[in-house]
Amino acid sequence: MKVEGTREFDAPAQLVWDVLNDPSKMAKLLPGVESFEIQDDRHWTAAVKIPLGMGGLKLNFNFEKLEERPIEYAKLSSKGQGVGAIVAMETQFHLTPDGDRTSMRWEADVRVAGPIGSMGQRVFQPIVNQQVTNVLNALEAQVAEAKGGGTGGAEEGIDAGSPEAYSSDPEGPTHSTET
Amino acid sequence: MSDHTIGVSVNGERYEREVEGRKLLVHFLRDDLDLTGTHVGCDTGNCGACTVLLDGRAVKSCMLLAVQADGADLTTVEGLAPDGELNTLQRAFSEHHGLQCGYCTPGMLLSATYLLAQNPKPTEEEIRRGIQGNICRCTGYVNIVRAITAASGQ
Amino acid sequence: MLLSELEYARPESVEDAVKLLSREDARALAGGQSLVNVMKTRVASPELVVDLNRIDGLRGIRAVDGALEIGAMTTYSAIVESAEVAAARPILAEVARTIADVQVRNRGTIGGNVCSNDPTNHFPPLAAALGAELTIAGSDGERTVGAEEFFEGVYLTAVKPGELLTSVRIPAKGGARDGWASVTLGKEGTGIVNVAATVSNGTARIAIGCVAATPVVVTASADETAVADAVRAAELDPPGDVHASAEYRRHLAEVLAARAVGSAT
Amino acid sequence: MSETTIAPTPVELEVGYAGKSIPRKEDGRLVQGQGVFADDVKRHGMGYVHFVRAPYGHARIVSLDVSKAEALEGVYGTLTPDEVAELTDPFFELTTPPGSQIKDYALAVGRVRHIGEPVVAVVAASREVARDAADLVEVEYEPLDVLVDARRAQDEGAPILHDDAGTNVVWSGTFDWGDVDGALKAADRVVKIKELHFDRFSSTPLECSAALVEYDRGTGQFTLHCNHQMPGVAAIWMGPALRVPLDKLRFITQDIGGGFGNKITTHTYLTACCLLARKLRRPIQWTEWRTDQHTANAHGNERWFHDIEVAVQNDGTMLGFKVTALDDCGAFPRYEPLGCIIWAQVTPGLYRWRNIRVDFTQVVTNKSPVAPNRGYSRMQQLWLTERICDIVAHELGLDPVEVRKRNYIRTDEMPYETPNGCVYDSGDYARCLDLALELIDYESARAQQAASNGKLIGIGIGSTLDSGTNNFGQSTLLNPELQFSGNNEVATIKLDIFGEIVLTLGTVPQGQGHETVASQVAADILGVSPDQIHVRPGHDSYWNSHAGFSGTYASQFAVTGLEAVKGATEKLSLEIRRLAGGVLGGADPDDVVLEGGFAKRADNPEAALPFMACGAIVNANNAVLPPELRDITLNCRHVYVPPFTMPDFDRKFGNLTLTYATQIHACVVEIDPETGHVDILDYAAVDDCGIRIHPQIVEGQVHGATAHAIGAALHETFAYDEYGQLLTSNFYDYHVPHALDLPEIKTGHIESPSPFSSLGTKGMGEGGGAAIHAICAAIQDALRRAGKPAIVNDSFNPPERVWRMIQTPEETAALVEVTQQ
Repeated sequence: MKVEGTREFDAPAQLVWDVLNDPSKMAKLLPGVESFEIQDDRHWTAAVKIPLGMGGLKLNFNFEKLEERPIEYAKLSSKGQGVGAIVAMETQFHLTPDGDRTSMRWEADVRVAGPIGSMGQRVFQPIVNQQVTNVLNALEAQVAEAKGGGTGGAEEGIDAGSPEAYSSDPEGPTHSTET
Repeated sequence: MSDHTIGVSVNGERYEREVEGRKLLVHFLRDDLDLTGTHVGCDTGNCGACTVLLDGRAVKSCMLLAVQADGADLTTVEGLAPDGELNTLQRAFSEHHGLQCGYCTPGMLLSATYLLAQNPKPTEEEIRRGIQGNICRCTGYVNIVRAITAASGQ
Repeated sequence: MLLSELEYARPESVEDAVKLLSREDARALAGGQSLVNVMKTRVASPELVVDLNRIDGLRGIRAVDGALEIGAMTTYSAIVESAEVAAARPILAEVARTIADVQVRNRGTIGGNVCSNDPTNHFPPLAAALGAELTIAGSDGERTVGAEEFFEGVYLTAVKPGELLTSVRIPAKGGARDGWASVTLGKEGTGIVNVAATVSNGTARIAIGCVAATPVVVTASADETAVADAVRAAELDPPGDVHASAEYRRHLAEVLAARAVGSAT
Repeated sequence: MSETTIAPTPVELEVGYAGKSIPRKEDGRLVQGQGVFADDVKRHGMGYVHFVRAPYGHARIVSLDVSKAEALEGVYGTLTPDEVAELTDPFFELTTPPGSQIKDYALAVGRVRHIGEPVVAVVAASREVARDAADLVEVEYEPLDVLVDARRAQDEGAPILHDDAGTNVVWSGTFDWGDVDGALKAADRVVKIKELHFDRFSSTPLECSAALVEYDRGTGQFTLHCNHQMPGVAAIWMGPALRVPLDKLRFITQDIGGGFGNKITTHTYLTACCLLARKLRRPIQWTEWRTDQHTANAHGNERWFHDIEVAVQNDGTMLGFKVTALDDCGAFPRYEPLGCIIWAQVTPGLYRWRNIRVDFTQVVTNKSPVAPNRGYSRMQQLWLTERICDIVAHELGLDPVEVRKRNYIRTDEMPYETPNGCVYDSGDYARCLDLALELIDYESARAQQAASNGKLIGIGIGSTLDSGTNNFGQSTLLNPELQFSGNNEVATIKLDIFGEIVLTLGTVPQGQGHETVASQVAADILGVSPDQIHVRPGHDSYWNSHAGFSGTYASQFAVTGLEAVKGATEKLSLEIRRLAGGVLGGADPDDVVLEGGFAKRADNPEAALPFMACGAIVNANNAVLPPELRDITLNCRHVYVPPFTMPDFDRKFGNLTLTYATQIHACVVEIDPETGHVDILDYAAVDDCGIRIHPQIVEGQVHGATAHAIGAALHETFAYDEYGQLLTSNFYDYHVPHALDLPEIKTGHIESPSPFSSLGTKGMGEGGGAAIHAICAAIQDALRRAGKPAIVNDSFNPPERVWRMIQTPEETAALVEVTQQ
């Protein structure tokens, strides 16, 4: 499944780039992170528990930065494995500076294998949208924090216990295709 | 691991057993009590082959933990003709060829038993609705509906 | 088909249940007609399962001034069979009797249905259309939320860890007319799109299920064209799956909304 | 149990049990939950196996580690692909090179090729612990490009599933009969259809596969309590693979919870269980769960039909057609490529056209392997001929009923030799159609349609043949090296010491009531009641006589099974009559009659010997016998061999099947124009399977086959995404019709006795998917009558597809082109 969208940040592109490319900051973007380890500047791992109402889905993720062209483009691969699910995701970010602001176009190709993969795409697609929205909200908070006026607001988005409510956020995914 | 001691009455017989919390009722019946008449035909609660009566109500024993049945009164297919003399419904299934391979039959009989207890003279539509939760892959349901109709004395 | 190890608890009061549910990775087990299936796949494997079936206070249907107070652990069968429901808001029984099959209806509960909030579930759109209010108990006492705030996402509701849905209140029907329409896999199977509607004073309040993470509520004047237009204006972006594409779901939403309103009684 | 009768009481003889719907012998145990299904069998100390399965449609296995799983308490051990590759040889392949180079093992060796393919087996003391341990098996995969669309299988750069073969093509060949090019030139019109698709589904028996496998270290004997429906073929796959003689594999089945062909290819799992039983020195219990069954066992063949050209006269007479067929058999061929020839049993369908060319290719894809599925391979061909018939009718503005009647083979042409040398034994298609139309009240259905005011009402017909009793010689048309031909089946019957009559069958029934039907035939010959014939339930390859391909498949029991029973019982009858004749004063056997459990002199009924005495004399008191009667054993075996010859390889010509039952279905559907939902308003199935021994069982088979086909037409599909993920892997998403989904199925019948079976019977039970044809026809009819020129181009028609045909009928209309010549 491919999801894509754009998001505007009230911060310069360099700052957004720095957040996106700092693994330790990246860690805070992920939903339900339980542990996080940096191997090197291109590889890191995380244990996450994606909040689902029926109980969290535990996955161990390996991240690899595949490509980067500071400060406009990055491509990231992440592979997560857990009981009943294997998630493979390729994410691309395109940043366009706009004065003090930044516009980010992103695309993610999400592939889920294992029993959960066949459990109903009607559920899977909204869940992906939901998680993406959480990540974007957390990113926005991280960017705001890096900019100086940081609040703890971002934490809400990554708390497995109280995940951000999903709504048809105009800045959430704008398009998803069943492929 | 958590083990629990449960007491259940199945077909009028009292059993006390240790079970793991995670054991499904259907596996308790089949594996622990050797009541293999209750079958498993799916893993999503759709097929109804595992239907039993729990305190008089038809339920699917693959969607209950065995420990949840603690204290309950269960009826399985083995309890329908305890002395080997087929009951009216069982006879009707045979007479009307309401079974072929016989795999869905135990669950089907229990759903029909429940239906007739609730509604002794069901219409065809009510019969179909009553067995909607039991998949049969052999009969197309035609003769099952006939058998239940006949068993209801209609 | 085989569950992970779990701890099982069977509280007999809401207070005890809430205490148990405050523990890390605890899940409430209501009817179990969804949760147990998910646990069979091990996609969810809660460490502690808190069985609510022995809390008598969570069962039952009471009519209060035309409104209905339905305990969260009330089964679909109890709703189908209830004289109170038949008198006050028969749509609840009409919809409940099309949920899955009789065995599932004998175990499945209204509380479990709304709390699991699977997009194909029947009660989320119905609760949203009827303006249900849901009471949630926690360690700090009770709070009540409206259906629209209750449903937060796929499998996500306002019920947080350490909390428990205790009852669903359905407002009095008054002069309203209620309707339901759906397209399912086979007859009365899994929902492809579900629509509930309630019409009062010429205005239809429509809740569409299975087109987004939560029921989408639309209001319109109660004629078929206005309803279809309003649904179109909502610019739904439904998920596509093996049973229906996004485009088809969008189309069904319009058709079924009009039918739910048209058939409301 | 009443089956063993110690001293048969003489009964009032009711002449002729055959033809009567007597209560089934099987029912008593089944309605009490006392059947024994494979999963009910337990042994002391058994270990439960759980298979770790592929999460990818296509991937290389990079590394594999079972150490954590083996360390878990309660785990008895594991089986890995490396062990399998060392301890077994690949299962033999039926096809020719290079397809035959495909290596198929019990577990995925080196690579996984479809979702759910078993990779590692884990055995533990409980089901739950085996599952826990399976979660601890670590497998690293490198995902590979996935092939899900058979139409891409031969493209440059398409992923090759089996490097050993170097191609995705399993088999390819041309079948050319008559003069198709001449017919296309001579015809008034040519109707061209670009593409039709027969969808992937299966009959999904309610009981999944299961086994309890024991290994005897002293004798090297494997005993498999299982539900394989064709143990003969399982043994010839497994023996060489396991490097053991066939007799070391003992297959036992009692009750089987439906098979429908889907239980013919479970040898891969059974082989893994054998290896585990031997390795771990304990009985191995395998339960297949529904999701496993859906993802990695047995789907029906998916087939594409391309570039169809039909030669038609203006009056609707069809002269011939050509087609390019592409069959998708999933990741491993297994029973394939037999499907590449089985369809040829019904090459022309029910029609008289003489000029047919089929270019047939079968390919592998990253999907579940296929297996025979009720109506196997003929169903696809019959769907094609029925689709052609309706499309031709609609394009020419003719009534599909008239086109059928004009083209049906006529009853006075029977036996009818088809263009490819098959012999349709008997039948009256037009009369069956009339009966079906009468049952749905065709005239008033048409009137209702005319007055329908915007409602979409359609009437459809599905005509099919149920070809039964294979000539295995057809396999040599695929691969002349194969040493298979003809067919055979066995029964044994004995009269025991206390007069019990015990019948054993080679067949492996799964609900078809063989115990009952066999007893009817034997009872009539022996002059007793069926109650007095004890038919051993199920199959045991040690104790039941059986032939190479004994089993229950391919609509053959009423011929092969019953002919074997009849032959054996006639031998027993003769022995009893010789014995009694001798004992009763030297009467000729022809002057002795069997009646009510006695052998009586015809000229003096007072001179009667009870069966009990016959059994006692031969078995326990034989010193009294004169020498000329000492060859009598009262234990008779008969092997029935149908009169087949070898087909002609060069012409791909010959008789491939012995009997042809007819099924003509008719239905009326209503389509919701806004949603595309199809509702069946009326349904009728007319069957002609020759002489019916047990009419109720025949009717039950008709109901069941109809239900499967209605499911396939409207509800059931195995759909994959582009990554090879199965999207309908359980009964939640794979919607099997339940009681509210199916209409009351009206039935009718005629009996056209087969001249080729001594009982006049024909095999039946598959019905060639008649409901798929009828429903597709009815949907197209509804659309055409409403002015939508769509054609139904897929066998599976869920609401959305029908809605699209209503919205944009031109999309499928564009697949058809008619040229006038």
